[in-house]
Amino acid sequence: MSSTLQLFRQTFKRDLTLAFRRKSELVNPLIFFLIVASLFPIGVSPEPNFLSQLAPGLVWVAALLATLLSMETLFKSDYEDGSLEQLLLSPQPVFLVVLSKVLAHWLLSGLALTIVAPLLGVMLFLPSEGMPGLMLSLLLGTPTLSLIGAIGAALTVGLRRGGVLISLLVLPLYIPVLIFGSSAVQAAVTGLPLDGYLALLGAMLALALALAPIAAGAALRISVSG
Amino acid sequence: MASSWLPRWFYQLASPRWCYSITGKLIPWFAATGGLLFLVGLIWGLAFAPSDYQQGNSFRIIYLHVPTAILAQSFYMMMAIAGAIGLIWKMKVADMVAKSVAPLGAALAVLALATGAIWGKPTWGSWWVWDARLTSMLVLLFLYLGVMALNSAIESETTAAKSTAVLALVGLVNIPIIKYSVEWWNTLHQPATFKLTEKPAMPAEMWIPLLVMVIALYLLFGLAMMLRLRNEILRRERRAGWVKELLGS
Amino acid sequence: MAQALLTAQSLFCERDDRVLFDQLELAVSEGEIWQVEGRNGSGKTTLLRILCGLSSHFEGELYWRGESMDEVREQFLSELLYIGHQAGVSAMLTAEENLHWQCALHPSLDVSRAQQALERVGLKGFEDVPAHQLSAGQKRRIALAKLYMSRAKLWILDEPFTAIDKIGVAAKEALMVEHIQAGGSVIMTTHQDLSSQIPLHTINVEHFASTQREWSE
Amino acid sequence: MAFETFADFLNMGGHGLYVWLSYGLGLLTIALCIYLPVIQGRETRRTLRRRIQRESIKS
Repeated sequence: MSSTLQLFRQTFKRDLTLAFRRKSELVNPLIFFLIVASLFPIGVSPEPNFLSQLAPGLVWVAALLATLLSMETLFKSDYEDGSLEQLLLSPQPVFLVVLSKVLAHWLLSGLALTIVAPLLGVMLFLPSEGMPGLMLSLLLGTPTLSLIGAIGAALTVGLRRGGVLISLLVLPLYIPVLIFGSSAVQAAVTGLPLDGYLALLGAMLALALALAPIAAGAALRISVSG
Repeated sequence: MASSWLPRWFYQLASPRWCYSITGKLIPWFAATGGLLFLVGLIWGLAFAPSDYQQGNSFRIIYLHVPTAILAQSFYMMMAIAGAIGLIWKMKVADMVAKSVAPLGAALAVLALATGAIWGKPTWGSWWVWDARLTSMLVLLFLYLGVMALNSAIESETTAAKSTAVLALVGLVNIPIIKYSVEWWNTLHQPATFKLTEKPAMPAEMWIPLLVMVIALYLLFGLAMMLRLRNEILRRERRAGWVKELLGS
Repeated sequence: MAQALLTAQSLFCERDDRVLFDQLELAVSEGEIWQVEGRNGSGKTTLLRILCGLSSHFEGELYWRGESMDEVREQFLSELLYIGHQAGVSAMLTAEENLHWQCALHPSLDVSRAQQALERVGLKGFEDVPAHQLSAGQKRRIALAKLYMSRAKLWILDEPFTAIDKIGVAAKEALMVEHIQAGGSVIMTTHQDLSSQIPLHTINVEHFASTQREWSE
Repeated sequence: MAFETFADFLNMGGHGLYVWLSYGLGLLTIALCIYLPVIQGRETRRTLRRRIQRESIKS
């Protein structure tokens, strides 16, 4: 049992180390997040009233796309250098390693996005009452996005052009999170209670936590055997 | 095949050869009854069923829209379950069923969306409305497209079958969540408008032809599925002795 | 009689419409070194991947210590050391970091011997250098260091000596002999000629390549 | 019968375009879904048969 925990910790540490050594991968999703969000005022309208109405959805869509963008790298380098084979030949449960990798990945993508989100909120004139809702919903929603994304990443890891494909596979599955996430922000803006939305986001997170690592583990096994 | 508690037909199903011959026998029956019921349902629905007191005769689109929507969903279920059977019991035929079903399901989803949109024009005054049913059907179509894209992107057939099975299962878990969230989102954004199909207590002369159409389409698309399955079996089993025998003579 | 560790019965595998092997039989006992032979593309790597459980594209049965592989897979994995075509070395991590993670993955690797193992493969002084700054041979040697740390019963090695010099190969050969004398076994592929001192069993994949079930173009 | 004349039937109370468009699309899709596998099947059988003949000549 303790060796299992040890593996969880070691993998977590390893993936964080790897992420910090590849600086560009670390900041790219964040930059993407900022750029996507600033496209809307430029492309649609810079009018504050209009933007503040759209802001909850825009920030969420941008966060979703940024997470998606960063997902592709989750298993890619491990697949290419053979680490993934070693991982699959471990007598320890694979889903645990997957969970650990997703956690490390989320800390540097989802959590980072959550922290930067208020900046986008200000850029898009999101009323300040909406900020807590924005951060809370992102905090609960982005891990689900990472977990679901891990399944897509695992399914496409062996393919040369997996990048577009992964979005095709994963985006439809993101829709519920998007709906409840942006609704939570909207509710916060209008002063309605948030608990319901957050509970739903939490429930989805729980479900994803239980099932996604297993599905991703199975998908990795399939991809590597191909 | 380690476990032995499953009924015999289950193992027979696992044999491509048996499957090929049984579908060969079933196809004429499906074609005959499906075609007949389709004609009956079509004429009944178009000419004999009473028109709706609110929507008038555009209501008759229901006899196509609802069956295709039902089938699109149940075909997804079938695809995911067949995929799961293929994953768990390594049953080749199940993989082939899953692969044959996917394009048909996508076609059904497209048809349901198209008829919904056409129906929407006289009812809502616009071709597209983000109605809960249409939206979740759209997402279902996306799920189908994802499955098909993944299947065609992977070269190895066995890997493709397994990967798509995993994706289809993940989608299956998500379908109720998507449905629920879309419905809920819909009521939040547009308070109760005119729904396409929800009618309290439809009279019998309206729903019986609907039932006939549902059964007819099940049979016809079942037929299409079996035709695709047979092609798939031939293609994959091309080296097996029985295929050579069958085609050689 | 030495008990067979790994047994493969009537293995059948096809790739891209080509039967790589059919009715392949293999029984590896304690204290044996097996070399898998065959031309490039004949399916050596595929066979090794099937044996260690990475690939499921095959028909046939695998047994570990006489029991069906499906049932004792975890036990098998805890007694297996596999070094594949890809070394499993992360370019952005140092030799030491790479080995530590490998040890966490595989409890059969002794982490306390990591330092010594790196010395033995001639990477002393390179422990803290990220692997991408090392040469191909040095990267390979990080993976081979695992041989010095392994308590695993069965080693499956796919071209372990690529980019390794003669002295290095000789050292690994000595290590393998030591391993089998302690009751271990090795299954490997290699292009290098091994020294004649090693008691070598060979299996040629091409002998099992079937033309019967194949479509000729 | 819900319609008095055949023209009424075609007109569908002013909604003819929508109803007939839907049913036209529907029929087309169903026909394609059944017809395409049939011709694909013929094609598959033909190529496989040719292969088998080639095989038997060779051996």
